[in-house]
Amino acid sequence: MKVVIVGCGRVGAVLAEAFEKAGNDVIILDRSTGAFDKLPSTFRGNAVRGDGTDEDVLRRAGAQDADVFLALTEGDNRNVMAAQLATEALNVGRVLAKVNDPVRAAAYADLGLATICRTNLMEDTILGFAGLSTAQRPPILAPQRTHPGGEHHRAEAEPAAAPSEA
Amino acid sequence: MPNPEQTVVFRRAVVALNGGSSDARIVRLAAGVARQWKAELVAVHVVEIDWTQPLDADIAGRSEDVQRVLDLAEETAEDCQYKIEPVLLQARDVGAALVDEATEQRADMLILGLPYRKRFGGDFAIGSTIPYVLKNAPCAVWVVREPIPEESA
Amino acid sequence: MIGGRRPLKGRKLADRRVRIERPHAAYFRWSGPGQLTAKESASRPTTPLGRLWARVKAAVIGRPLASEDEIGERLSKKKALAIFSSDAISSSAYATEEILRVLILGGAAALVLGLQVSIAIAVLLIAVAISYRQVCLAYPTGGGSYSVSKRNFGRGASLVAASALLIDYVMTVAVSTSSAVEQITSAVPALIDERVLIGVAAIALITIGNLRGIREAGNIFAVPTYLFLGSALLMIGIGVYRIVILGEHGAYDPNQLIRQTGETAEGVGLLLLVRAFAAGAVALTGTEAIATGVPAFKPPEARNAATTLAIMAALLGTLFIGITFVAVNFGITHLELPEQQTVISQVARRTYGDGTIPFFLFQSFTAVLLFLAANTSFNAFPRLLAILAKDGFMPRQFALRGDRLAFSYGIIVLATVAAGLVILFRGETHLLIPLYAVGVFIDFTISQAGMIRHWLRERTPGWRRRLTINTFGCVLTAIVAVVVTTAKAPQSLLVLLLIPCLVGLMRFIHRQYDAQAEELRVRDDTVIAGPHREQRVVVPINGINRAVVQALNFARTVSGDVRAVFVTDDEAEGEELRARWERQFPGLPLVIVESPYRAVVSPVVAYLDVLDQAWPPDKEAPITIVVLPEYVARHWWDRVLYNQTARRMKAALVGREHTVIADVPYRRSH
Amino acid sequence: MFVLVVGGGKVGYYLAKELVESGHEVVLMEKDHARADQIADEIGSIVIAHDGCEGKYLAEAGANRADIVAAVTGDDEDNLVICQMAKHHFDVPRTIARVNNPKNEELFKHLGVDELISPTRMILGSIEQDIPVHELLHLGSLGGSDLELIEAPLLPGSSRSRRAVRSSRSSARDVRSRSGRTRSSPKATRSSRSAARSARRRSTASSSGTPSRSADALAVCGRGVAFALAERT
Repeated sequence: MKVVIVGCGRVGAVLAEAFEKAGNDVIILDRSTGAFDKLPSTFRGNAVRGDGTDEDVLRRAGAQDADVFLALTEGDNRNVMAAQLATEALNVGRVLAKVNDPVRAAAYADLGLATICRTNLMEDTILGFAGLSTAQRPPILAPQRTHPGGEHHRAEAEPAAAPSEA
Repeated sequence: MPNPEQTVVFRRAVVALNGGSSDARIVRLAAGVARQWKAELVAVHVVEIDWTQPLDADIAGRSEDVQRVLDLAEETAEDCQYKIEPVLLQARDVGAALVDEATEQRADMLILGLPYRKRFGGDFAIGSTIPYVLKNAPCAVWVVREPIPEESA
Repeated sequence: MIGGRRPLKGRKLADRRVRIERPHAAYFRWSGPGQLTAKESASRPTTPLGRLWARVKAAVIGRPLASEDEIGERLSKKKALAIFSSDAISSSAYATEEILRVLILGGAAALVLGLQVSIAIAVLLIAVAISYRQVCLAYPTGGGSYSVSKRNFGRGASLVAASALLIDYVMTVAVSTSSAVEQITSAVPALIDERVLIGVAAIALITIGNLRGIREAGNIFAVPTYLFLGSALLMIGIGVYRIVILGEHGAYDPNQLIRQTGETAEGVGLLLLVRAFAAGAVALTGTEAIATGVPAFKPPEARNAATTLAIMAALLGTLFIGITFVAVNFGITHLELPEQQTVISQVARRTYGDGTIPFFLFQSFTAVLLFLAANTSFNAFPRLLAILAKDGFMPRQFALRGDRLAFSYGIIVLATVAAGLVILFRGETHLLIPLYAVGVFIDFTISQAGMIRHWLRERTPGWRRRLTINTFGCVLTAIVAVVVTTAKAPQSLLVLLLIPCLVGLMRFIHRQYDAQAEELRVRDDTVIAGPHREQRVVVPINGINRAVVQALNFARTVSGDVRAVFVTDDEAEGEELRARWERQFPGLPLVIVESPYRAVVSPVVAYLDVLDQAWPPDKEAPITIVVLPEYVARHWWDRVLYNQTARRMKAALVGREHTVIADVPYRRSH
Repeated sequence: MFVLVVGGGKVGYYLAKELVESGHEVVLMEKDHARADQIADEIGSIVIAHDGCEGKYLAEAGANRADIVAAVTGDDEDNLVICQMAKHHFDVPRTIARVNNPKNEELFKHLGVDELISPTRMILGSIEQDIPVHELLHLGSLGGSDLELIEAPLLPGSSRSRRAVRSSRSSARDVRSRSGRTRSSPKATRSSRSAARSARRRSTASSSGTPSRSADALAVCGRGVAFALAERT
């Protein structure tokens, strides 16, 4: 399985290692090389310096036709744009964008992009921890419809939605 | 007592109401000062309209609370046996509206109240209106600060 | 400008603001959540006739005042003395005359005793004044005899006191006005035939003044009072100087006396002296005014009032004795012939010189002061009525303040009664006097008795001394009350008769209000649920027209049980209507009542009776709503053309039980 | 019309100013407080000192009643997200985005942005058309790149552009050729303004006969620069 991770932060690095250990082909991108220090020295995947929102960079890194695309930078909008690029131009099967603004997270799930919202996650988790009732939101907001550019590979988009709903 | 020696402080003052506890204080003060020179008083209350509504949305005209701010000012003035002309405005920014209104009314004094805020530990939140007015007003500006209540002083 | 909103541009390119018109601001003021205060313009009349009336009223009595405009002016001792004592001090203008009028019957020898009688009255005055000082101190909230007796004795005594006071206030107006007019006619004898007219006109003027609410009266009162005081004291001074130092003396001319009385002297008896004393006791009227008005004083109210009372008593005593002394020594008594002359005017004439400017000035001061004395009653009488009305002893209207904050109804009642008395007694003071003073002494007695109760109950420090003073005062005034009443019989008995009548009236009114309140009372712990009685509607119609359609539409919103009733004396007309009805109001019952005797209203009423009887007796009777279509005429003058039947219908139904009458007016839309 | 402009750079500033001058209701979002204060000081109280990417602040700025949202920040991803949020979350009828990376144009169009302003492409187009460099007036440098925004004509030959756009494109060319003749900048402002006026007139005229009959040209001119955008009402 080819996994593309945009943003080599704490989460990105941990995931890269985990995917790699599980025997996947991992490509990780970040705008700064310093970010790759977070990766273990044993990491043998492909670490590429470059902007994840630039189609050319992604193609050069080999992100095309990846099975999983995770946009995990600190910028919500960068994540969204990278994820949309992946869906629209790179023919990626399963795309997830981290969007910390709850409004945008919900809006893009509505638009057909799977999103994960740290704000929502922490809110729900902490409220649950404190014994309060939570909004009962799924951890990953599944796309509510096909992405505007996703018509031509609907077949891939639909299985992508199913697991995240579960 | 009118004292001809004394210089006229203002001939026409705009009294800015914010609906808080300082309104009555500044109206009373304004009426007391204005009486000496038979100066005119204009009470202005600006309702800030956020951008989700058009500026001329029918908001302030229907709100009893908003009307009451001006009504109370009128009443306070009458208690001091003085007349105050009430003006109700809707604007995006209170400071700008006050300055513009003072300009249009040819006011030579703008009086604002700075209420003591009991919440958040008690302080004077100057906010953005007073600095704006101080910076942009065409006339003299009085900012009347409330005294700090006894128990929290 | 759209919907009362005017867009405006600011100095900076993008600054905009919108000025909002406030449609309510002309009429109301939002004074709290869900709370409005009406401004003057909200109570402005809207019809042309109403506006005209309001304009006339404004011209005569001034523009309306808001309740908070009442000036709670506190009075200094100087002003209070002028305001409260004009009544008391003015009585010195006629008290001497009243004594001499009685003593004249005893001839010249008796007349000389006038001074002694006046001294006796002055002693009484001192006693009463001291007693009333106690009232001032004990009741700083205003110790009218009504409130004192109410607190100490309860309803019965307080009502007697109130009645006596009411009578007295009316008498004050009548006597003071008449006396004032007499002072004028004494100075200008040509006016003698117009005196009733002058008196009534004066009362009318005072009435208008009071309806305007002359509360700013402090100065108006002070000036004439002090002018009179000054000139009277000067007059006494001159008189005493001439009598004591220059030894001037005037003797009574027996022939003159006989000419005045038309009979011979009857000799000086004790009875005569007592009657003279009773007549002179009018000097005490108005003494209680200060005790009633304690709250109007500057603080310390009670002490200031007490001091003012003492000053007033001293002044009154001096004036009274002084005038009597001068009159007696100059041999002055009242003259009926050839011209009517009051004693005080003759004293003035004698001291200041006939036709001199000081004489005329003094006469006018005296007249003005007497009018002001009448005016004090215009303040006190409506106030007492208002208190009584609040307590439920008088019709509620008396408690309502007019546009100018004055108790208009009370003022008008007082003016009417007093003017009636002036007309009835042809404006002659001495005819009115027997009715006067009786009430005053009854009042004094009751309030002093109340004070006795007060001290016995309170037992504040020094109560024994105070109790003694008030007991003395009470006994003295009681004796005087009896003396005055008997001496002035039979006229005084009229007052004695009137008091129980008034008390009875007030009790009756109170009972009515009580009964009504009991009838309308709602237990304050009941939660009022919705209606539970059935309703049905009956609409009497006169055909099918817009007014009827509107009434029927309204009726159908009120109840599902609606029926129209059409009364006709023409069978064919009925049939025609039914045909049209079934076409235009399908499913709505129409009852056609044929009325061969051409009555319209009574068949409808009878039909309602039948409906009621048809109702199952075991169910609660329903509410029958009679909806009357009413055409509203465009002008007042063509109103007479319409709705006469509706009016008669209303009159016939107004007392009917379980029946509600609803008018549905049809107004033309333009 | 109520226009929500996001991004208080030079483009955003002049856009807002010109829109206000032509009588539209404008709100400008700029997350940098100092810059926001500066603009408010100059134009007036139409600035919201918040990040226009945040859904919450977009809502506060009245995105739900905006007729046009113009995202003109220096970051493509921000512009894209703003337009998408406006379009899909707030139902804004018309969205305009500034695109810095010409490669993104395709994606933006595809993702539903109604209009694109691509300074890079414009300069490229100008260079291709061999316009003398000294006639290009500096408007603003675009964040993070060496590019400058100088003019905003809509380029011919874009096969995917809509008819309404095409109708104004001819007039935009007019504008450019007219203002190109003027050399000194104060004059240029005036003449470009009149050019914009005529552009408006012309585009209305030229749009008649096309299927989007109601097309109205929105002409925006800054210091020596004219934008002409057709918008369908």
